[in-house]
Amino acid sequence: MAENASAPQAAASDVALQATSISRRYGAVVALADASMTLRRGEVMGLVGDNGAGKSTFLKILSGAVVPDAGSIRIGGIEQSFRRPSDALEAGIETVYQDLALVDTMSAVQNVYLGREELSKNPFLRLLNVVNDGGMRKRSREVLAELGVGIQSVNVSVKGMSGGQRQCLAIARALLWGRQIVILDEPTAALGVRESQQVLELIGRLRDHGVSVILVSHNMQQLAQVADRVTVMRLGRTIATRTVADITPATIVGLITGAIPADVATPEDSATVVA
Amino acid sequence: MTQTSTAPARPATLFDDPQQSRARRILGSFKGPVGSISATLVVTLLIGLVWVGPSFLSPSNVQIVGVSVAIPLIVGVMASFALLAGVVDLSIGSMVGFGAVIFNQLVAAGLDPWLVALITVVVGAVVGLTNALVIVKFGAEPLAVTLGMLTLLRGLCQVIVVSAPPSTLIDPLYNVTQGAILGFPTLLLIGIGITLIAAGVVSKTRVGRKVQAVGGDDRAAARAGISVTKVRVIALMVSGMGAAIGGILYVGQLGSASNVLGTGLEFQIYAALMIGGYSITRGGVGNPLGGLLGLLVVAGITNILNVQFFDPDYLDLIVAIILLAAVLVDRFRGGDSFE
Amino acid sequence: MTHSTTRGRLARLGLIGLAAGLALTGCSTVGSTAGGDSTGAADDGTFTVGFATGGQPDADWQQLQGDVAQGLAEQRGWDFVELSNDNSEATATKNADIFIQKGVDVVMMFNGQPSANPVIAKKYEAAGIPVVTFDIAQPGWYFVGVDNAAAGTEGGTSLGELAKEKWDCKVDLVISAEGTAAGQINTWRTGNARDAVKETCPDIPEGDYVSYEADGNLTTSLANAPGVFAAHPDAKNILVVGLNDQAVVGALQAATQLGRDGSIMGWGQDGGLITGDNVDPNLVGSVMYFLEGYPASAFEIADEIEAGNAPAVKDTGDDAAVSVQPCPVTAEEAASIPAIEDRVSQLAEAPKGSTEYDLFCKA
Amino acid sequence: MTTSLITAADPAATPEGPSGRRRPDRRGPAGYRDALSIAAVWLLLIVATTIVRPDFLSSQTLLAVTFTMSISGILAVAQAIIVISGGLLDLSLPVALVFSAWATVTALNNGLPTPVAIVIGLLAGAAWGGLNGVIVVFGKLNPIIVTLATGFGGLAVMLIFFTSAQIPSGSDLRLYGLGRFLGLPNIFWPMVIVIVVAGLALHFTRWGRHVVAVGGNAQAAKARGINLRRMRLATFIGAGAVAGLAGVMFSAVTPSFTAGAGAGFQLIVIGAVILAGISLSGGKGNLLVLLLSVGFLATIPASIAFFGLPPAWALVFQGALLIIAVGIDGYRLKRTAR
Repeated sequence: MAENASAPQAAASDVALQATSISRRYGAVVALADASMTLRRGEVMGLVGDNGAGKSTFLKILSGAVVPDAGSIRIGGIEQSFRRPSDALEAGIETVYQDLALVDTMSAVQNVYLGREELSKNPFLRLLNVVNDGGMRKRSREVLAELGVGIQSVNVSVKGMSGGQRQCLAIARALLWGRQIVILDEPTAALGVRESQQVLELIGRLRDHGVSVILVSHNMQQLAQVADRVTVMRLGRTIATRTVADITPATIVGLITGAIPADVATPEDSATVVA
Repeated sequence: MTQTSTAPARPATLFDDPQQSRARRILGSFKGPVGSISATLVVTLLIGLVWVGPSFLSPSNVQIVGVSVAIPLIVGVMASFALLAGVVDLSIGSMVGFGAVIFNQLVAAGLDPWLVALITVVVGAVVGLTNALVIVKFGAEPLAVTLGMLTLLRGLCQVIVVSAPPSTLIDPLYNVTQGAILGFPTLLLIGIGITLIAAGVVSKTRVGRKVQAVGGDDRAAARAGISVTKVRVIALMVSGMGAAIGGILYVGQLGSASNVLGTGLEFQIYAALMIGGYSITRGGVGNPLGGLLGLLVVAGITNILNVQFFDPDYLDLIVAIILLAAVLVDRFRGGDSFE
Repeated sequence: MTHSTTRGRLARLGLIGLAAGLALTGCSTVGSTAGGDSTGAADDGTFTVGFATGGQPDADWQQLQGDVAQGLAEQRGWDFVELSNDNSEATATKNADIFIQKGVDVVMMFNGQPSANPVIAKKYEAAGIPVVTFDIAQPGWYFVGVDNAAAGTEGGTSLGELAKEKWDCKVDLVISAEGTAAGQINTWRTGNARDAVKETCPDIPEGDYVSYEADGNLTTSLANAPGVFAAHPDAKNILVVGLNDQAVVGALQAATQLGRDGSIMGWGQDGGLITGDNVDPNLVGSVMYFLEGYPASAFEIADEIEAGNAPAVKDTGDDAAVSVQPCPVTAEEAASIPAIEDRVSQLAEAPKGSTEYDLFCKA
Repeated sequence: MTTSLITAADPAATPEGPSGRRRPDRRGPAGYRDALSIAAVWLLLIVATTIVRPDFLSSQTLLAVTFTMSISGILAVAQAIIVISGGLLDLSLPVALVFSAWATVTALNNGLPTPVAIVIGLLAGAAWGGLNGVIVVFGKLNPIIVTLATGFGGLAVMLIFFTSAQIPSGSDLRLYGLGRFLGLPNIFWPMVIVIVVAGLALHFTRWGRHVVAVGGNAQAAKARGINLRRMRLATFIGAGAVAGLAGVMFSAVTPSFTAGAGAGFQLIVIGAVILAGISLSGGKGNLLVLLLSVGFLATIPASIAFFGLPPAWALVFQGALLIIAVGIDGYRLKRTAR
């Protein structure tokens, strides 16, 4: 008993995000019926599922863009209710959509700090809402170097950057802002092999920094390379969570398509649920 | 337009339901903006009948409305091709003025009116081509280019006409602008004719589909093998020629052309076109029939205020409110929403 | 789902309405043709004045003309209808159609864009409606207005005299603030004023006469004048004449802005900005026309038309049906003339047949 | 018009490694090149005029040009704020100008002290901007259409209710409008201050960053937690207040004006903004370049006068220059995008 009680406890401090029984319907359409996920600190969780399985609704709920009908989200054990994207950002969740949310006309450093500009140290300038460009530049250079993101200069507008650079920049933003949880929506979908590799390496480095990552991808090989565990969604439910080491891509595909029944998969998954 | 005859041989579009009866299809075209603008027109007519009385629809009054709306209609319908193709031509008002000024001055100089008319239309085409080259070849912002052209042409009007312009009353042309066929204003009939042809071209021919495709999504159109450049060049030339024709007709109607003729006409026309369901911010939307109805609504309200001898300043206020209402309705219907 | 129902409803509504509209059109067309009255207006026999204001983005006198005319019509128990020409020849032409449809008995109008006047005249002639035109002549129409040629000359002479008196005719620059759209009127007012200056001070070299387009409008004049002053940086003593007070004051304001106001004198036309509290100090005088009071003169003609003995048409500025006396005033003299609103109310109370010239010029 | 809000990189973009990357924009704010080219053309115009008329280079020309620049310069800042913030264009600025000028003059005529009248003028402009902003934000309507309508309607309302307005000839504001400071018209200095302050604010304050971001990519800004509605309202109100300042200055230099008096500013202001390289698709723009373009456009009428041509030629040249400038700009963008 004692052992059993302490195990979840240990897990609790180790859990970055816990989503329980989230559901959401649009009119008569049930987009999400019962989605749950436990994300540990410093792990990369793959999220897979066929189109219409509810992945994007689930993502939007986790990032605050959509308000769920029912269910709970806990971050670091604290119950959260996200009404808008900024709530999720404040709670430490960074979401990188496929559109990357980069402003083309602005420089890398401006993009990285967008919406959270550091104000000048000088109290008078601070009063005037003046930003601390020097400080932001320095810090973003450091972080980008640390993550191995190679760009010519942080002062260059992001318009001319390559897809991989832009993706890396959007991801690096998470670390700069001190986010503990990063959601990546198909980050390599539009990239070539080599740039995809850069992004995957970056994800690995994020994990090394103790950041938890939810990675939506269709590419089983990439998931196998970078993810620790994989959650499979089907028909608005999370039907299975498996450790990547224990599973073959074929099994995942089977789960996605329904060729492998979900019940077989579920028991292992619920082990980490914390009451 | 020459391709009109070849089009019917093939199925019109992917989405055309062959089962639909002709009546249904005509009904269908009244859905959406055209439907609501027809309703607005009917309300306008009813208000006119109640307030002004039956004389509101008397031949002489229909004539007054017809004469005042016909030229903006012709200019607007031709300019709407540019709107459909996704480029706004702000220079039409000045081009109407410029066309009128050169037509007037050259006719006064003793040249043959037919020849001068041809020259004027060619000038309109050249202006449209110039707009198009800068927009399409150099990739400049249409609003900016045509705004520059608006300024330039207005300046030329003022440079050419430095004192009272000559009077050139060309009787046949005047009679066309003032005449009536079976109690219906000739010029308006011409305008409606052009509108119907344009509506046919837009909705039934391959040319029309191309224009709409280019306006709706130029990248997709280009991938589908449509020459975006060609479509936009032609659309802007049509727009310029329409404005030149409008200028010629104004000289016919007014017997002269001052250097302020057509000032602000572009905004009046585009306001009416937007009321009729066009969008000036996104291409591929709108139908010449809607444009016709939009212009008729504005002309109808103008006329009600006129024949009741009401302060015409209220007109712009009413038009402004209708315009906002129209774009709001369009948005609720699923049109552009600006965020 | 609700989407398409709304659409459908709208479509149906539109169609029904359109059908109703067309049906009504048909009915009423038949009805009125049967009635045999193509003018369609209810003409109860009351004498009706159709009045078209200029509608220029200009000063207050344009609207006040209409107000004065309305008062005069009420005095006589006549019907009065008013439209605005909106500073557009197309609108002015359309207004003619509307007045003809209404069946007015006389038209009075100011048309600042007179290029369409021949066509408008043709329409009124066909309809047999007499027209009184203010200030801008048209063959076949009664001309009411100032003797523009005389006004120009008188203004120029007065300004020339002042230049002779103050500067001994040592003038470096004579600026004409033109309003070319007014055509002949501009030539008379601005050109004659310039010629009169030339006559009074014959030694001013030809090259020191310059002109620019001021469009009869203060804002335009103020926008275009600075370049003119800048292009003549050495000119000290400057005279300004122009189409109207607005044009002249625009130039004077620009001179002040450029620090050239030490020795500049302007003489306006029409007196629009010479009365009241805020007269430009360099506007040394103007020729008052009492524009707002023109209808008083026009109604003299209308009275005769109503009585059935229409006077012979006199249609040029130098042979006017009713000529408004130009009333040249210096700035000091103008100070005793009431402001425009006061003049309008005083005219309304004055006995029938009074003009503003009688009331205020001699005062 | 296809104002693309696409941020995702072109799928066809080069997948090569770091060495094969396309060359990005030149370093530093994109405005430098614009500034240089406008300054060069401006200089060319000055040199050409001076060759023909050596007396062109005089304090009188300087005064004429700075006077012409003043009001259109302030109004151009208002337009630029709207354009940079992604509000496309504000077609109602001439009405905003006259409305606030009217408010100022009316306050003065009712005996209110000058500072109060000025504040009333600014507030009138802000209120006008607020009206546009509210319709745009809550109606989710395109600003070009909204301001076209409010411009039409607002002018109509003013024509119906107001006659001409006159500033009291002895009032402090009037005297200010007639005066000069450091050899240039008094009204020139507020314009310089507005351009500098607004330019600095856009570049160096958090508020400015957010305005630019909303203009560059509204959805990205939203995703970064920036409140779009609030930003849009604020920019419309702010731009309106700047237009209000233009109105106050206008009332100071124009002894008598009517409702339509602002019309002449419309094209020149939009032209100045476009010439300054401030893209109508939003998100970029340098106000110091705007200062150059306003100055350049204001020099044209003076040059025309020196060449002895009628003022109408200024319109011809301004129009042609606008076409050429946007053509060159478009061509440059097209080439770099390739």
